[in-house]
Amino acid sequence: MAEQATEYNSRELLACVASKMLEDRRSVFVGTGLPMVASMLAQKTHAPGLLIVFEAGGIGPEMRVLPISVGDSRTFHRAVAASSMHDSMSVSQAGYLDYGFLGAAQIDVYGNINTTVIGDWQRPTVRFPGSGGANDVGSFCHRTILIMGQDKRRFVEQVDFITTPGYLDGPGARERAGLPAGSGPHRVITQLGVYGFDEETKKMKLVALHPGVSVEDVRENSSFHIEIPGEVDVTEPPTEEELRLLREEIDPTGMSIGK
Amino acid sequence: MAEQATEYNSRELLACVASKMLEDRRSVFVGTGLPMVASMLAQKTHAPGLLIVFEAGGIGPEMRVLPISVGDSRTFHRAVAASSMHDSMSVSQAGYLDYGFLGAAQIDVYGNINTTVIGDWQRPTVRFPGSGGANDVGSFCHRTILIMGQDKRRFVEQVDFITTPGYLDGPGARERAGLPAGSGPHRVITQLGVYGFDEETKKMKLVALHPGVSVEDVRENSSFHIEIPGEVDVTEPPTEEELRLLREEIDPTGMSIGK
Amino acid sequence: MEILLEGEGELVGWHDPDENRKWILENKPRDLRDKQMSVEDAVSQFVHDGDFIAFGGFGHIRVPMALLYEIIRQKRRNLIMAGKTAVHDIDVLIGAGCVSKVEVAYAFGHELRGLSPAGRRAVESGECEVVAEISNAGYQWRFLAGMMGVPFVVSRNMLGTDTLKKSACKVVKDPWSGKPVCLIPAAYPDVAMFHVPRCDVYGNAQIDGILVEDFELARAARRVLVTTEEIVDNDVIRAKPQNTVIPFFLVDAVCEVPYGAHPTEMPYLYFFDEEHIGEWLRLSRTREGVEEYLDRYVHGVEDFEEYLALVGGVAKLNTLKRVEQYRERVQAPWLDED
Amino acid sequence: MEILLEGEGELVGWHDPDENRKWILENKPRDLRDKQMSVEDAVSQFVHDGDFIAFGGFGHIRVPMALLYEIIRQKRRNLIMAGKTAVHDIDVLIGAGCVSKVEVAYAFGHELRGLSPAGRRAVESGECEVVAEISNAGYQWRFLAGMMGVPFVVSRNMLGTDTLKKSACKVVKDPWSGKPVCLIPAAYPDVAMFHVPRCDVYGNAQIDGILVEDFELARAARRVLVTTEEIVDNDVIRAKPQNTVIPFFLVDAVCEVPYGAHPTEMPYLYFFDEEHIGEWLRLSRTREGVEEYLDRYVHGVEDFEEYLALVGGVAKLNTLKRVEQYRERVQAPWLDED
Repeated sequence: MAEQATEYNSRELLACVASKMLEDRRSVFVGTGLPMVASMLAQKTHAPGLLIVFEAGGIGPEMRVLPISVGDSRTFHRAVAASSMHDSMSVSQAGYLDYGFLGAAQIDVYGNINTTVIGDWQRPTVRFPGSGGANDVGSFCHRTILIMGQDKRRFVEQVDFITTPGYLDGPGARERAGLPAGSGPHRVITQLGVYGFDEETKKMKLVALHPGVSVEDVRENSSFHIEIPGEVDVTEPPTEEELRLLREEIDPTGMSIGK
Repeated sequence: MAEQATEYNSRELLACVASKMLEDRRSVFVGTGLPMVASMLAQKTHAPGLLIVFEAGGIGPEMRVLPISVGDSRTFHRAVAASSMHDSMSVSQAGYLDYGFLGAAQIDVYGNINTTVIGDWQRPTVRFPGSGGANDVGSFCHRTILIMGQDKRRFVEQVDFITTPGYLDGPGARERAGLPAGSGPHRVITQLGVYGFDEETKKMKLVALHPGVSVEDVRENSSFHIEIPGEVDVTEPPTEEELRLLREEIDPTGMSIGK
Repeated sequence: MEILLEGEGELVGWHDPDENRKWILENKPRDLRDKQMSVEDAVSQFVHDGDFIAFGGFGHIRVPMALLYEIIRQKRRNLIMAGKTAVHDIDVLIGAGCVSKVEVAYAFGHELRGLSPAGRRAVESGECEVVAEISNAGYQWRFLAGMMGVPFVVSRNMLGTDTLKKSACKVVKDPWSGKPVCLIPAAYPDVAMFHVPRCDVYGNAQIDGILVEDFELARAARRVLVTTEEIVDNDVIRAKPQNTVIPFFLVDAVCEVPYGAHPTEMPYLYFFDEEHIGEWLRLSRTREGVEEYLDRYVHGVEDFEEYLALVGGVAKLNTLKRVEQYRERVQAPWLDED
Repeated sequence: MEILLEGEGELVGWHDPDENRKWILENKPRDLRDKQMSVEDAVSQFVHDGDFIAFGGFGHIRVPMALLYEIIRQKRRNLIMAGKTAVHDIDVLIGAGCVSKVEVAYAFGHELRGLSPAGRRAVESGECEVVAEISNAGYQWRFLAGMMGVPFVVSRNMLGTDTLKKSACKVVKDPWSGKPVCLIPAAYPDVAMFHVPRCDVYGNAQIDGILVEDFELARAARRVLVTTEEIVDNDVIRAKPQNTVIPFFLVDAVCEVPYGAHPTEMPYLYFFDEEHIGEWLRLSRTREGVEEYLDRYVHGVEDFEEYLALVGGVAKLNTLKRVEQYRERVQAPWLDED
């Protein structure tokens, strides 16, 4: 097994963990920031056959540097197609995109996420950017992966606003609402660990803890009950090679993984 | 006034008459054959500012030779845009195209036309090509112009199949059906003369006769009653210059106007 | 939104959007893989009896004739054909007895060249059935809905006509304007076939000039077969990504077939072979003539190159190139039959 | 097709399709005419208080900033802004007090650069009202419906969420599958503004790279204003008609404004001016800072060229070109604030 690094920051860990979730020969709908880093890392390691699609129209690029925006020219550098949002969104609605990444300000036990407002919608305490492509990713991609910070204010009983659908109010709810069958949240990655959703109940459950994190940390940082299975994996820390790729090749300026 | 020609064939006359109906600084949705000839002639004479659009995606071409098909490369020679059918049909549905040309195997008093079948639809006596872009032109363009041969079998009480909407069953019927408001048949040009539609009744009426044609000829060649106003114009025969343009510049092979 | 009218036409090629998403998930690879194969293999692997098929291009333009001839050679039967301005393609296929059903926007005619003897004979005798009518825009938008993975799109054409009554469309009241609108159901052809000027081994295909319906059709179809004038390096594609009309993940087979659109036109490269089209129109006036044509040009040749030699070889192809490029005037038998 | 749910969001920029067709018939010239004019004239003639406006490009890419600054200079008020991934554009316009309503797909954020102090302050204080929510695809398809001249398009996103509840969309049962689908109403902006690399005097505009939503937006909007890096001869356009994204008959004004997208990115030509964007983000933390910014860069300059000199002139523009072309590494204040 590859040599493991001892020195790495939380975002580097998240990028590596997210990257490993992307199977080779699959497609991913990529948003700004860590998702880009994770997808580029996957292509450079275990998933050279990963197809990257950007909402603004960049399809299958060979990115030379990390884009700042999902619409800048880096997203269609040596792309197989420089197309449009209508094209990207249509092929994802039609079922061509397997993975999608999302961030969130709040999430509930069913994986419903809020990136719109804290407080009342009309007169919000905090106004966030809104859906952007998040609702589209969460509606269309076969499997969505969330990357977010975890604490009691973020892992909440009820989100202030359902911007993007998780499993709504439970099993079958997505299909009843008319959302594409079989789609929905696949994993949630936080600074503490990795979560999945129970097949039966569609409720969030712990899948793995990051090195040095305890089940108590997980409980203390969620306002809702997270199912803890008998056996809990520990995530693999970044290898030296992964860190080298992240720091030297993918994000040398540290715009996403920090410095 | 320009010198009038004495020798010209029926298609040359139709092309010239149709051409004069196209106002300058307007747009026209052009089909194969005489419509192309008429539109090109208009551009070379009184309507240099006429915008020509083809259903397959050719927009605003500077045609060097007469296209054979509405989709061949001649239709986008030095075009301002080489686009798609989705684009051409969308802008016409949105209201950007003023004139549209149609042909017909049968027409009734309300300008409903048939280019689909003679006889029963399931087991037709004669099968024609169907709508093609005709129904779209007849639905979307602000004013449609028909060019067709006239006799009792073509000018019928009831068409065997309404392929493309005229005024359906009378005043207001198009709007009741949901078709774009204010659109519909504008003129019908045959080897005998030019017809319009009564403002009130939406029924076909004679507007002008070609040189040497009598009102009796019109009556004898229609199975439905055509209103004959007190005053009937006589169409202008082609000028020598128009014939020169047609024979030497626009259709030297005679593929549309014959030889 | 009550339903005001339902067309009686047969709904061909529609799938529940979820069923189609599942099919795409299980059947369409996402990675760059070499999809080069022979025309024979492409047809035998991806075109089956009873399939709903559509050809790219328009009428006599950019039609993948090499694939079409191979379908005849392999004796496919009971194909359902998208009559999306289908002209030479559908006429020859019907003449060869491959097609049993057609949804018609435009078929059985050759535009200026006149009507199609073979196609009309089959329809008027009942050998080939027209199962639904629609308009060109209507068909285009069936593919748009398919590309988008939605059950239907809205339009304002066909309303009030028999074209709509014999279509698979429905009429409802728009909840905003209160006016009747036409709902056009999605179409997902089992196989769509295209001929393009350049494509790489993975299936990244570029088209020059108007796209007609190809952008939407390629995205709506389940299987996409591409023949190309030449296979270019992937770098050529990536150098001009804006020109890519069909990205690789939509494509199942790539076949290099120079002049693969003959006798139809390939914009910028070669013009219609009016002599050959004229020969077909003349021979297809009788069943015997159709047999004679097919024996000579389809069954009688080993491959497409032998066919090209038979239709006039290099000399003919050079002539068609000069005509396409305005350097020589078109010769067409139907021009002399006036 | 019963209506299962109706969004409570305000329906902005929708017209009855017939009303819009009539408007287009009466207001959009079809002929090639010289539409060159100054940015001042373009804004004074075509942008009015209360208009529903949208900018082409995406976030910080290809934004027609010269037009945007002129809107501020001419003190337009109560604009309704399409928050179609509106980032720097909407933030500055809101800061300047020009915008009173926004329909939000994405706004009040600068992607990686963080949230928008000015935009958020205005919304959280109620000075600027969010009248509806939607998603990026939802907005894109509002323009698609507008381009097609139909009242709505169908989609499968937003279902089951508050985004839909606060949108202007409706949910109905698809008559074919029986499943709930989302109906997205058409959007016809009063004015859409674009910055392109090349355009002729008539308004035939070409864009290099991804089109984002521009193809549909330009066709849906009633008025289209285009600023261009350079005005090219009509022959240049006709030599490559396939690259024309916005044909002339859609366009009302053509203004030649080199670097007209600064500080946003112009693909292939110049990169984001992160220093300038950073200065805005820093100053806009306070109302005073916003005033300082506007006084310096908008009200304090005679024209766009003086603005370019002020932001760093030729040296800065050359640097942005080298960064865009990968010949120099990006410098960004927010990269150092870690």
